[in-house]
Amino acid sequence: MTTEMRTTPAIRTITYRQALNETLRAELLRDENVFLIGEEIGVFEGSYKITAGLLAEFGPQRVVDAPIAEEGFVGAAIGAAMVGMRPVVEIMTINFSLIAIDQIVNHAAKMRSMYGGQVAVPMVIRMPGGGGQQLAATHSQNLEVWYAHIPGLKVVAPSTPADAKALLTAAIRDDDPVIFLENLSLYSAKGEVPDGEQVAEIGKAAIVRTGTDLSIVSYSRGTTTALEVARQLEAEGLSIEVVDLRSLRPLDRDTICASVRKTGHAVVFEDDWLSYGIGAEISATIGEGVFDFLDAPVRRVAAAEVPLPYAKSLELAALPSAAALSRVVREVLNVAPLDK
Amino acid sequence: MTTEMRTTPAIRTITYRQALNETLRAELLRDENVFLIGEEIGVFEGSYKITAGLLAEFGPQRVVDAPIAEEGFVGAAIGAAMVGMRPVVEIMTINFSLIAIDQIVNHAAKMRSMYGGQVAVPMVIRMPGGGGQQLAATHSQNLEVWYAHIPGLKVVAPSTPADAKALLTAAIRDDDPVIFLENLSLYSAKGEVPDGEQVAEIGKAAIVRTGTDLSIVSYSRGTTTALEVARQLEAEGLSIEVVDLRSLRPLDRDTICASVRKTGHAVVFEDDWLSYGIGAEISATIGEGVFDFLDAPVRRVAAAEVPLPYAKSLELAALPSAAALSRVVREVLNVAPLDK
Amino acid sequence: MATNTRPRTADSVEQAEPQAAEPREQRGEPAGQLRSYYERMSLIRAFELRSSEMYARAKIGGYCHLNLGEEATVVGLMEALQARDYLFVGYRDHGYALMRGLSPERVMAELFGKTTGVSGGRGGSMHMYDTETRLFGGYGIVGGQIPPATGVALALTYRQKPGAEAEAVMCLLGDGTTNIGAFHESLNLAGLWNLPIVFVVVNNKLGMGTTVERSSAEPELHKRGASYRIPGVRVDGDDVIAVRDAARAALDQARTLRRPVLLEVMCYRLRGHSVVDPARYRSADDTAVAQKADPVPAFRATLIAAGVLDEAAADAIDAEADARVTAAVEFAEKSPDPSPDDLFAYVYATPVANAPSALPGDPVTDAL
Amino acid sequence: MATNTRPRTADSVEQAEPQAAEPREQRGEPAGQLRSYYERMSLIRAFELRSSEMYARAKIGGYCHLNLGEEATVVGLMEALQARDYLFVGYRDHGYALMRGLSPERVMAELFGKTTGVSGGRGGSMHMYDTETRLFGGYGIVGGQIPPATGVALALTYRQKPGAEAEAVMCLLGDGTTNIGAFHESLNLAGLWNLPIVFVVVNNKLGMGTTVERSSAEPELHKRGASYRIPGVRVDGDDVIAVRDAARAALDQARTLRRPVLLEVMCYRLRGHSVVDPARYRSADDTAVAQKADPVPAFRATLIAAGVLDEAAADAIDAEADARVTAAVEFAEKSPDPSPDDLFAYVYATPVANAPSALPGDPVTDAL
Ligand SMILES: Cc1ncc(C[n+]2csc(CCOP(=O)(O)OP(=O)(O)O)c2C)c(N)n1
Ligand SMILES: Cc1ncc(C[n+]2csc(CCOP(=O)(O)OP(=O)(O)O)c2C)c(N)n1
Ligand SMILES: [Mg+2]
Ligand SMILES: [Mg+2]
Repeated sequence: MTTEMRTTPAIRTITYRQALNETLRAELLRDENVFLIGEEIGVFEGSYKITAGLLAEFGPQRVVDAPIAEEGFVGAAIGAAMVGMRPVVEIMTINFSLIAIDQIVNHAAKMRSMYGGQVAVPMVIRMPGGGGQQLAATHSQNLEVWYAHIPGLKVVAPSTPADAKALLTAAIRDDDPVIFLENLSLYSAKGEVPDGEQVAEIGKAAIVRTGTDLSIVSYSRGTTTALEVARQLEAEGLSIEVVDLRSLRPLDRDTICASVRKTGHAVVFEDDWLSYGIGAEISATIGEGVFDFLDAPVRRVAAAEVPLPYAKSLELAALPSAAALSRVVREVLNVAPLDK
Repeated sequence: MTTEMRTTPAIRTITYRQALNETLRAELLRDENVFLIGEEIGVFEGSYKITAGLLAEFGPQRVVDAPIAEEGFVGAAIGAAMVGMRPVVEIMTINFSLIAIDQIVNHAAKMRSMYGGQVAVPMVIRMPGGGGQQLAATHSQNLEVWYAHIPGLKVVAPSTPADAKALLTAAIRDDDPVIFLENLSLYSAKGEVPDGEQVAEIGKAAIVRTGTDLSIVSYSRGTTTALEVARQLEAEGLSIEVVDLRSLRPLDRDTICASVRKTGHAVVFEDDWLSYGIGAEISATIGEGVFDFLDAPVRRVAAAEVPLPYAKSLELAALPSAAALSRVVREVLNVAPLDK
Repeated sequence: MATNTRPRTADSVEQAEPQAAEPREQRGEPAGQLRSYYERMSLIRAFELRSSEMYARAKIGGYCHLNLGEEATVVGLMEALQARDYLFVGYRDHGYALMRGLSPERVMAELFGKTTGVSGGRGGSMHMYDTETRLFGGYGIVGGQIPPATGVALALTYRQKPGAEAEAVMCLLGDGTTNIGAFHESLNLAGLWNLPIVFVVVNNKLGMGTTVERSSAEPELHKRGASYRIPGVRVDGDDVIAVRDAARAALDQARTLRRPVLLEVMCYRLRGHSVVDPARYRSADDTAVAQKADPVPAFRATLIAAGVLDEAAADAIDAEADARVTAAVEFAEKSPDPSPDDLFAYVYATPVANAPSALPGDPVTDAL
Repeated sequence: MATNTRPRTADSVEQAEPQAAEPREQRGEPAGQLRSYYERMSLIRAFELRSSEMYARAKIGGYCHLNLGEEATVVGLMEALQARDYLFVGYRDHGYALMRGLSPERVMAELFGKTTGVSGGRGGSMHMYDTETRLFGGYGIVGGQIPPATGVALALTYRQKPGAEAEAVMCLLGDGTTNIGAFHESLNLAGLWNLPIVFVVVNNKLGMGTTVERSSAEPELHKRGASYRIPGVRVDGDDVIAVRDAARAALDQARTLRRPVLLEVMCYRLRGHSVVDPARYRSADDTAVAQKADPVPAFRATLIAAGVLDEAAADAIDAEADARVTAAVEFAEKSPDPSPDDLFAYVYATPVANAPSALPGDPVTDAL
């Protein structure tokens, strides 16, 4: 009964969490140089359970519980990568990466260039970010723009389970340090994921919905909201294109510009703080790249510039929402809301 | 012979270094809560001699030599500020601030908001940045955009000795954490500095040269180059306005937009890496704020996106220069160079 | 400068039953004092159990770490700490806030994210701060409190002389936290500069799911003071009196000799790392050991055996604690949510031009 | 995998004077070996003096930190380190690069910023790297080398068994560097995970202008191993043999027992922190002590007194060292500067779409 016909891969609907977990497992199986390291990823099975079951399957050498010493264990992963291991580091959240950032930015990102190409640092640093969980100011940040600014790093931020799988696979197989940004609010999101090996191309954005009136540019959790808003606005007769950046560094300026060249209007939707955030670069890129095709100013919908408060009432006010995005899209297109 | 007439202050031409040194001295004399802390600022008199003579005058309690422990002593300064001291921290260069950045961003910047307004953190963190001294990748960075992105911080970057004085005075007297960005290549630059108390307004940009054809927006060392280029281009009949940001956070969007509204053209000149750099926010701000007045795309002249190499030939190629700025200004104004 | 008042939680109960009426003493301790310690431990226990319940009922959000099992440690440390002293805690801070004299109402209101909360609802469970009682913050970043605590101790050396009346700093941290760089850097500064600070390692034997032996190459954590010539002391954290005495001695040394101390307090975390952690990684044996050591029933039993309390009196104390927590929940429920109008209220202490105040989606400049 | 070859610098000289001809031994050391050590020390001395001169002549830029005064330490450590071992250094790395077997030509060319330099001219003085000799980098950030070095030791445990032939890591750091968090975190990991690594504190008694006593609360730095149950050893860094033997013993322990060691080597920094530092903060007494201890003339005198060398032979060695450095300078001078066309050559190991390659002022998109 076994046939060996080449078929299109089977597709399952799984969570973002499961996509990550399965991908880690597949890569651990595939390449013995891959190992996982981080706080509470083994016995505890991960703060967010991304590594559930992996210690049991692969043992403590492949799934390394580290003490609370982000600088130490991230740096140790760098060293291991220098001799050809392929560590996949979990930093519990992006907020704690500040303690390790000297190792990431002054060391992992620079070694290859600084040492004249003699060494590569094939490692992945996975970490979730994002607010909206009432984790308060120190635990709710979106500092992706910091990493996106740094030559020598690659920075990806998947928005779907399928991309989580394909970009993580690509990141692990890439010979450079890749910052792999997850988002707390995406872990339980479901999506269709093709079985088998899927390797994304780092550095490429995707048009995840086509439209003709306006381009929403977003990434990670924001893309989900952008798609939701685009669908809602369709009912009002607005045709919205959604660009999912996927890779923040390198940034796929061509895809962004091509989209806006077509639609003539752009709104950036981002979870980080407005000033000097990811959206600033997107807006600047559009302003420079397709100046003559732009029918209205590029607007940004971003977080209010405050340390995010714990109280739900304040957190809601501070974070960018679907409602704010709809409103701004209408403003840019100069259309009144349907019901008013 | 002593008269007590109110006179305009005497003006002396001194270096940026001396302006900083004199200001630190004046503030140490004025307020006993002010103290200096950092590596090698006492016995060694500062890596760049900004604190020369101050240990001798004020003693080791006011001028505290710290061990190599940036996280520890920056955090200690935060604690001292919480009880009303006014520490002025020197981090030897911005590159080493990565080790202390958790204390700066997750603690100093957030405490006041997170603790419901019960505490203030009146401290200044002085640090030089900048490339061009062949200090190689780990010692040549301009990471100001990281700090400029953070609510709760104020970030200033004076370009002249007079501003160094007036902004440092303001920063020390401000009740919030202020990141005070110096630049290695400015320390020996000379300029006119008025005697006596000079307190700048944090959050305000300055038009340091007026013009009608194009606005160059810059800060710190970049402003010096911008002024040089503006003067050169005057000979070609081009009237260039120069906006010196002075404060990166808050950002004075109104001054920037007013300038470009008038000139219709803008170029940002910045020392950091292009993608997601300071210029991205400036360009995005202009694109959104004065869209209808813009006659050409906003262009950015920034550093090439590489870990800065040691070799002079490569360093020169990577850093933004007066020549590149002139060329881009001409491109934006669509004028050929005089001699070609 | 605040004078040395006793914590409010203790005061109110003690006034109801004046000390003079007490017949017995234990280990040289007046019975009233022992009872008061039990009252405090009982209050923390009741408060934490209710916090867990309120979290399950979604009245509390975010992360929520409890002091369950650490009550004797919390009470002993806070009894030793004077009102003039400064306190820095981690994120496991509810009990400390209560013992520092903050009312259960204000602590619960903070958990509910209300304006009446300790930090105005902005900090939540991990970030309790109160200037008046010199509770200088709960801290959510592991080790984040250690450098600022050291800095307050530094500032004290500018403003006062050492002596029995001098102020000191107590900085709490967990066992897992001793492995972070900030611990090393700060203890070195404190040792080098002779600062009046006591670093207290609350060794509950686990950092999340990781045992001390799996995280620290020298698991006898008090020995880590040696790298800075800081004396290390270990004490039984289930013994409220022992904790109090060790902390007092350490604080005395800090304030009179300006020598820091590293005090390691051995206790157990009774439940998971935070309210949502079922702690499945913990063996039945380990759980049994922790439960057996549980200081609240143990202390209750000791006091009953010694005749300081009888069952009825102990029950009454527990009921009173419960009632206070019920009142706190009611207070928190009724308190107002912070208004979005105040979103930007505390970003800066000194107002400056152009400070951002845009809400999501607002244009970047007014003058479009 | 490289086999254990002796450093080129030593080889070439020794071949000229075969060992069999040597009549005497010192401390059980063959005279040829002692002479070879002197040759190496002399080479470092000559190289560093010339570096200083070339800096003054603006042939070298940036920061430039010299090993002057540390020659016995450098030679002793590098003699103990096997070719199969990995070496991590700070920014004071010229001597180590030479002793690891890199030619003075390539080291000088790096200082000149030339393509023929050890790191292709991209790293400069602070960032010498050579895959072949397992010199895994000079590091400019204080303490930055310690976590990656620990990580290489971790990787070794994946790939080989402990034993006399196993590989090990040596990680150098300065006395001032022991106060940074990365030191603590990394030593804890090494102790906890039983890693084959030797941490060597080159205690030259100063970090820039700060003495050990003013920076470390426990100034006997080898004692800091105790916090991680790592044995600490102190050795006289002016004694090349003692350094070598201590380092060998430590490396043996690391490779055979998988136990890290903290080795403190006591020496002096003969001049300022870097070539531009006149070290005015240093007292005449201190300077005199350092100069008196200067291991190069001291070793020369010892060898002459012992009859291993005579003045003429010693002068010849020094002249030979000088000649080699002169050749190195000539080589460096003649070597090509890196071409701006190669600016982006090594930013990424795996090419990806849209990687930035714009020069300053280039438009952000091609397709305007
Ligand atoms: C820098 C940093 N890393 C990781 C975390 C996540 N985290 C929160 S608590 C904790 C365990 C701390 O254990 P311990 O110090 O023993 O304190 P305990 O929870 O037992 O009171 C961890 C890893 C954090 N908050 N900050
Ligand atoms: C994180 C960091 N902080 C500060 C510096 C500046 N700095 C360079 S070397 C040095 C002194 C280091 O002293 P030590 O560890 O004793 O080494 P030595 O120079 O004596 O070899 C300092 C403070 C740096 N490079 N990195
Ligand atoms: Mg613990
Ligand atoms: Mg030293």
